Amino acid sequence: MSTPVMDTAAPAAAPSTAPLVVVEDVARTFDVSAPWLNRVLERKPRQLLHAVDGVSFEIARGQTLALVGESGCGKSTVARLLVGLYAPTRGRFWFDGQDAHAAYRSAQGRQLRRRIQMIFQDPYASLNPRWRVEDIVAEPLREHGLLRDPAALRERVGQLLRSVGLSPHDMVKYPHQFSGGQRQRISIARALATQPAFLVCDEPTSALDVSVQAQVLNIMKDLQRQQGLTYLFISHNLAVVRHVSDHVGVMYLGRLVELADKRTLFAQPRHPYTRMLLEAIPKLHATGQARTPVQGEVPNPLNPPSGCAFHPRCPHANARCQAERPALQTIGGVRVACHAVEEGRLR
Amino acid sequence: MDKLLEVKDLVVEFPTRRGVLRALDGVSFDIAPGEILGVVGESGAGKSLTGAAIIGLLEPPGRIAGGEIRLQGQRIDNLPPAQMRRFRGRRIGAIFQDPLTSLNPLYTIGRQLTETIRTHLDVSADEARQRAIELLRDTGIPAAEERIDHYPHQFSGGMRQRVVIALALAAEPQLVVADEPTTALDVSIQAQIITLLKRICRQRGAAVMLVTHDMGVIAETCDRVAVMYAGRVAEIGPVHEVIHRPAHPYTAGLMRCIPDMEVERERLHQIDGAMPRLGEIPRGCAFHPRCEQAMLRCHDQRPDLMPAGATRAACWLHEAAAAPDATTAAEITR
Amino acid sequence: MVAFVVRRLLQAALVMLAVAFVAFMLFQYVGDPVLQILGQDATPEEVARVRAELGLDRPFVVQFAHFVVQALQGEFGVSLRQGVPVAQLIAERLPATLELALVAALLALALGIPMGVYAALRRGTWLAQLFMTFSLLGVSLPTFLIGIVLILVFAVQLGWLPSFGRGEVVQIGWFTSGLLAPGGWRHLVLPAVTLAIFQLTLIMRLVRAEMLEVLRTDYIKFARARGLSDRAVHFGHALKNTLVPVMTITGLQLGGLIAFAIITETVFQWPGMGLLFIQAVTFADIPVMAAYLCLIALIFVVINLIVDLLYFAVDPRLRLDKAGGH
Amino acid sequence: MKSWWMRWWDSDIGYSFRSSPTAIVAALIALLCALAALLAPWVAPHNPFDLASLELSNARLPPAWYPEGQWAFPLGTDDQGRDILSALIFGARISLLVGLVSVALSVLIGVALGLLAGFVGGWLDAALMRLCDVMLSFPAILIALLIAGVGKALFPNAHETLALGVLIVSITLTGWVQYARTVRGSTLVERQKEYVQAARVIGVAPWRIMTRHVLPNVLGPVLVLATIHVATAIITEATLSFLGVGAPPTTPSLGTLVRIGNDYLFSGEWWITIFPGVMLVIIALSVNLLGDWLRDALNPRLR
Amino acid sequence: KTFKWASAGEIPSWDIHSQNNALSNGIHAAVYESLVYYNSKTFKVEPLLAQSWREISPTQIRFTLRKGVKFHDGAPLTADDVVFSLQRAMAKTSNFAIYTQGIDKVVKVDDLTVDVLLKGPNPVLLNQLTELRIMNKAWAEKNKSLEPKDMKASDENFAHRNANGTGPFRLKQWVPDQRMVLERNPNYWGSPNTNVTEIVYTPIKSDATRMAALLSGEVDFVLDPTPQDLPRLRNNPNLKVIDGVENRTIFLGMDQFRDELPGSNVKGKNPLKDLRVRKALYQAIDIDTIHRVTMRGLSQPTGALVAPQVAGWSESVHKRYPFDIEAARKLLADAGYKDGFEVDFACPNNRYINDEQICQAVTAMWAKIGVKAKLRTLPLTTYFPMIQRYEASIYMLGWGVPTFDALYSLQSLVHTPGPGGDGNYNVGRYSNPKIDAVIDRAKTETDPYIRPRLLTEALQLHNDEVVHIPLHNQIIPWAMKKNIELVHRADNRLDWRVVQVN
Ligand code: HEM
Ligand SMILES: Nc1ncnc2c1ncn2[C@@H]1O[C@H](COP(=O)(O)OP(=O)(O)OP(=O)(O)O)[C@@H](O)[C@H]1O
Ligand SMILES: Nc1ncnc2c1ncn2[C@@H]1O[C@H](COP(=O)(O)OP(=O)(O)OP(=O)(O)O)[C@@H](O)[C@H]1O
Ligand SMILES: [Mg+2]
Ligand SMILES: [Mg+2]
Repeated sequence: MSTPVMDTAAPAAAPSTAPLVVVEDVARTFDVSAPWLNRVLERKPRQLLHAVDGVSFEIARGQTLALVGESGCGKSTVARLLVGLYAPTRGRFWFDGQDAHAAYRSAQGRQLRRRIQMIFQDPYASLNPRWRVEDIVAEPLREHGLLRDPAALRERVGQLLRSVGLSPHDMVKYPHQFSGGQRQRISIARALATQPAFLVCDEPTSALDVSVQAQVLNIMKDLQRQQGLTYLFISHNLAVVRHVSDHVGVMYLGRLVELADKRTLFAQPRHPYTRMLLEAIPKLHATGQARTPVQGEVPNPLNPPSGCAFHPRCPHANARCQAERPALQTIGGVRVACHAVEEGRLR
Repeated sequence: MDKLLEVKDLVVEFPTRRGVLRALDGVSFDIAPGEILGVVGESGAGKSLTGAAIIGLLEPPGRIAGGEIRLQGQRIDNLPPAQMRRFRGRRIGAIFQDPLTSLNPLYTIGRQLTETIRTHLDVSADEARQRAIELLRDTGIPAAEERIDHYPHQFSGGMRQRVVIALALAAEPQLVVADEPTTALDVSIQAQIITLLKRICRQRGAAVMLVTHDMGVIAETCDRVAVMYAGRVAEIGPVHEVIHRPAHPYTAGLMRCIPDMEVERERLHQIDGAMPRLGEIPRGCAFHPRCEQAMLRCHDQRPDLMPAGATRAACWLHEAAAAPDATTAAEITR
Repeated sequence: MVAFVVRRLLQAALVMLAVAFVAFMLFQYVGDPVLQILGQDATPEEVARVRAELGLDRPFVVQFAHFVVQALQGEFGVSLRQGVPVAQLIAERLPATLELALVAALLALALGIPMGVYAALRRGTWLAQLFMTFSLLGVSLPTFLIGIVLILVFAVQLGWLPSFGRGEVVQIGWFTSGLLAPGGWRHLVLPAVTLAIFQLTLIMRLVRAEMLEVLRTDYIKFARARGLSDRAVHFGHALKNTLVPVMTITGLQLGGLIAFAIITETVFQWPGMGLLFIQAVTFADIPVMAAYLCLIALIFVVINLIVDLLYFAVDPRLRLDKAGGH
Repeated sequence: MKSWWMRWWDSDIGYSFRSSPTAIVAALIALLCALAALLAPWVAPHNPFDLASLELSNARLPPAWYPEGQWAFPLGTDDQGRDILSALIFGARISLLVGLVSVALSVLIGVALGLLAGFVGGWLDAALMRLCDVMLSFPAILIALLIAGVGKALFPNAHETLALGVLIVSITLTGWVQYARTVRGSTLVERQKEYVQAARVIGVAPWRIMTRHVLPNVLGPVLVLATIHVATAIITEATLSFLGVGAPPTTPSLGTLVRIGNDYLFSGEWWITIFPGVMLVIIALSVNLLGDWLRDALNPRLR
Repeated sequence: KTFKWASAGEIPSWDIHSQNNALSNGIHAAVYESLVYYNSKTFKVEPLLAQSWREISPTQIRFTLRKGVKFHDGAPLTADDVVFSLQRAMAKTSNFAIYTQGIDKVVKVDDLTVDVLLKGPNPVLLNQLTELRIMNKAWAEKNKSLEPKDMKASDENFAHRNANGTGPFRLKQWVPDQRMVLERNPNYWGSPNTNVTEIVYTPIKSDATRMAALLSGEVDFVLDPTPQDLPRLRNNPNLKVIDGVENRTIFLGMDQFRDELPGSNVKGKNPLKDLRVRKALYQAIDIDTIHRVTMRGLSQPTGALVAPQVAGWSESVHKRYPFDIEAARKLLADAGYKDGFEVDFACPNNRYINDEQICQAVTAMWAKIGVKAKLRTLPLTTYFPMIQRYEASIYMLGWGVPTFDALYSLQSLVHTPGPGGDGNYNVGRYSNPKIDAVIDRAKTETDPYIRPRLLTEALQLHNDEVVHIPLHNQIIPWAMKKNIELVHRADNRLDWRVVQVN
């Protein structure tokens, strides 16, 4: 793990100060309507699910932004939007000053795909069980025509495996011969193959044990240090987020409700929902202490509450929260979307 | 103190073509009435198998090959199936990981509840229904009278897990085996369910064996905790002690792996290597290849649980107390 | 649910139309009915006249449209062989086939499901092994061979049962039944068994496989953990969940029974629709063939519809009132 | 480096094969039949298709162990003086040919369409699945009967080869549906898996994802289905031949042999029908047994 | 006593003039009677409803009807009924026109006398009349069944499912493809030699099942037992088999018209046009083995185109060219086909006894002289139209002679195709003016001495030219229980007046 595999300063342009990733009011809706006939007969309207509803953030080069939130709040959808698995219904995604979605659709898409890669949640499902590790890791190289010579390919795959702490001898094995943590490292090696600048990680460790999780998180951090990678890190585990991130965005039902510097957020959460999430984490050192957990159920995204989506579960909600949806605004150096905070009712 | 459950030298084996696999190899622990025992450990350490062995639901070809399990002094590991069946539900309840798949989708939850109640208690259908409604209410399901006639798919995940808890407690068992009851649930719901489980068992005086990956949950819920590694108990003791003064190197490593909310570290501590697979468990202490303090004897002598401060740990390091002249391999190699 | 039924009905109509089209098109090639009618020494003029009379000289599309319109009114024309309206012929034959198929289906279900359940629950016992062996034989033996062997053994060698035909029948409205007539059931035994064996083995294997699947699920494990009796677990919980997929296949098989009846009816001279069809094929009796095919398709479609509706009865997840959950 | 054979032998499937006597026996029998069929011209004592070698006066000789039997015709002769054993071997060859070719074609068509339907989705999926519904509304035998009948009527001058072609086409046409549906189902599942998305993120072209990633992962159930389908196809072929629309009597398949022999069931010349019948059942049984075993061996949950 | 019997087919209709089908003709005869009928033993025409007849002129025959004959509904038989029935048989929708050929009209003379007026002298009128059965006019009028049932029309006529004749049995129940019950007519005019009170007929299509029904005792009689089962039936102590020669000759025909045969490897010429080739094919057939093995003795090998009962037959035309492979090979070589040739060969597979097996055997025999016949077998529904489109190079045909006169065969099979039924089944399109001339002469020759000679001469010419390759006359077996007594008839039908169940 000692030698850096490559130098990342591939773009000749001097590292600009502009953020690498700029997401502007991105939204994505899914049509989950019943079939046409049902709608006609049962007089049901078309149903649109706003999985992501106007999310904006930036990530500077070499930094990590973490997104947290409950299941179904749209974290994965954001991730998929960024890597081009989904097209946004609204908004823009600028990557290194380039409109990424325009590029995905054009011929430069391939070029862009080399620079944006993704690591998935499930190390068991994200590797094709019928391919050898060698082929899995080499696939991006082959696909982008970066290396054609078989010997060179093997050499490179070996390097990549070594860079994630595996042995090149593992090349000839199949995924099922590895443990969960090792597989996740194979995924990382595959993602690194094209020397990307930006890695989207969708809950890369939530399927892993804590001891394995530590190994994977360490490797990710090492790689960031060595190669100046930029991460979007998605998780629902706040402790992990606190460990890896520089900035944290909290999502609730498709929207960002708070976006802040890591330290600030953990030290001084503003949004009631953020507070609630922090409260929900069982404290390792507070054995036997009873907590008052979050109340209420996760709302149905098909039928989101009016106004502030969080108001049914919020102890500070008032009439305004029920009626008016708060916008994300900068309050005290932190971006937060809450009437109570804005009004100063909540400090 | 009376022991509610005693597990002694439990061995579970799977006969396979590559020979017999020992998935549990001499697991011993006990649970007092009303106590909550947490069980943690890496995936595949044998947590679920221990639970399954206790409720007598090992999946064939898995079988108990040795040791004994006693409930209130009575041996239950070798009971005939019909008798064991009467224990299940009535004296030992169980909760599984996934609340969606634990409920039969074709029956209303009311039917599943009354069926359980009437299997174990001699009550009329009406009484059973009444009890079911109360149970649902106790577990915090709003409008229980109405919801009782709904089908599982009409409930959200958190609610389903409440129903599962209600089902497990329907016949007032003395012991509940909860195998990762919150892993499939949302972060915010997890805390609700754990709190509920804890409250309701305390209320009914039921002891709980709580299997989980989440140290945080253990820390705030349990009285004692058992740490499992490769089919054995590595350490067992009061929660506070195990977390703050781990006696086994594995436990210590595990504790340091957990990203901590309080302390910030640039790099997490990591235990290199991976837990050995079944069938490749090394001789001696199963942890020795990963252990920084491994001694020569760790390579071929398997430690049993032995007192280690306030806890008991299966590690030769603590034999020092018994045999003070032992030198560690680490010392020799250094 | 209404929408569901409507959609199924529309699909059914589509299927029927396709079937009718295929059937009709195929018949264009099966043989010339005119020669059948006129016999061997017809003059060309006569042939032309009869072709015109039968409408065979019109364009294909017109013939098909005409056919569909007529078929919708249950009017399939006149059998070229028997000179009787096809609808009437079919109505006469339908009860025999229905009775045979139903008895065979009942037999297959009544034996197949318990055998499948047994084979799943007592995996490894000698009886379960026997069932499985039997089931393999069942799917490996061609139906015609089974029929012939049964006749050879039970009718010819032992003389216990009649070898052919339907015996006396009792008229109940439009339906005729041999079961109610004295000794009528004896005629039914061999054909019904022949027809049932293949289905029986299929159902049995299916039930066993599904049951094994279901027995592995968490809710069965949980039901056991609740201390429910084996009976309640196996028959209350497991079997009902098994039946959902079994129903689909059984539905399809039931339709298949009617088709397989062709072979059985040929072997046993059972006066049903299959026999009618085979004879229609040898005589190029196009109206009968067309009507038969459409009827078979209709029966299939209806059975599938019923199966789909049964789903609603069995599986609450399909009753689309999604209260609460998402 | 071990050969693939050794690796197979060592794998779980190889092991489950080694430890299942039924599977071994079934495989041996199937292999024997297949070999005999493949090498028919060298294995069979006579060539039953060579008409010039037939002697009518040898007709209906009983098996050799009967006093009237001759060792030249170990299993006796049929009504044309054909050696039953040779006819069986050559008949099995035709039955297996029809079975294998039609199953191969069904698999090809079904897998291609199912993959396409599952992967592309949308109206193509809807249309293909409706097509499957229509096909399912016709019982297989009926379709085969119709097509075979129409085929014969369409090409009345067709000789053996075409008759076999018609058989193959009709069995194929009824057979592909189950593959299409199975493959579509697994494709829908597989398409959602993360390794497919990973490939998309890498920028792999859809059809390459389809063929290189999804296809190998949906073939497991197809293999099992196909094995059992071979047995069904052989029986369907026999049934069609029994109903008289199958293989011609001059180059008889097992089904044709049974049909011809069927006339001799009561006449005491039982060998003409019983041997082909037994042969048919043995082949179908061994293939079915193999399929059963394969199903269990490939099912990870039963391991 | 009840007489239960079975055969493969079902009758299409009870309307006696609707379909000319041998099986239904036989069954109808139990219920409806004709003016005259063949004696079952001698096959001489005997009086039935007509008590006597005499020739008033060559074109006018007078029939006197039997007195006291009553229909099943009680109506007496009158000349009106006869006139009505014969005219009904001549109607457009009737399928019995072939039996009314040559009849000009039918006139009532008095209540019990009828005159049949002919278009010209007709030597076979009486034979024709055996198949023209008599129906009650009033009954037909009452039930709107004046015209024969038109099989194409949907209006079902009453006579299709009901019957009202004068015969010894009357129709009690008919469920097509299932069951037909005839019961004894207590008011029958004659005193038939039968103790059968009820006849139950079941069609059983499957051969094996039909045999099983007989073996298991469910039926008393099977009209068409399968030949291969006969040894077993004969050995069964409870059963017996009787057989007799049918008036039908099986032969092979050859395309002698085309200049090049489709499907043959001989290009530019038609080998079948060469007499030597035809003769080679003939002599390569080992008919005795076919007789012994394939037919199990149930055939009468013949070199003639007609059976011995038929006028024109003689010992000399009956004699076959000898089976001689060497001679055949030599003939082929002489004709320039030393290595044989390929040729198309078509056969029915459900028309004649063992038709398919015979063709297979012949194919094998020809293979021995190098002729590679590409055999295909078809069911009769597709076979007959196919050969009539002249699509077969070599084909099999069996020709029965209902008139017992060789002209019937010669005209259809040998005469150059032309109007008036000439060569209508000359599927090989053989044409020889010399034979045509002889046949044409026979058509009008009524001299009982000259006429057979003409026919024999034509048959001999046919043999010399090997126009067809005759194989054999069919022998038809009937199988029944031991306790059944009846008379085997060459037309393969039962005579209901002589059936005894003991
Ligand atoms: C003279 C030469 C004959 C020729 C070319 C001939 C041709 C045919 C043809 C083409 C058929 C099939 C078409 C149909 O079913 O309508 C047929 C059927 C039939 N023929 Fe002939 N026939 C001849 C003589 C006879 C004779 C002499 C008899 C009876 C003595 C006879 C009895 C039958 C019967 C019973 C059928 C119906 C077969 C069945 O229903 O299975 N034929 N014939
Ligand atoms: N392809 C899709 N079609 C329809 N709805 C979708 C689709 N993908 C996601 N959704 C819906 O969008 C919402 C957001 O989903 P998303 O997967 O982004 O959530 P998430 O935050 O990643 O949740 P989790 O923590 O469970 O992974 C959910 O309600 C989900 O049901
Ligand atoms: N049916 C079986 N056949 C063979 N081995 C089995 C079987 N079931 C479990 N095992 C093995 O037994 C060991 C213990 O499994 P167990 O399910 O108890 O682990 P766990 O600690 O509950 O893990 P997790 O946290 O993943 O639930 C594992 O190594 C597993 O592979
Ligand atoms: Mg997600
Ligand atoms: Mg577990």
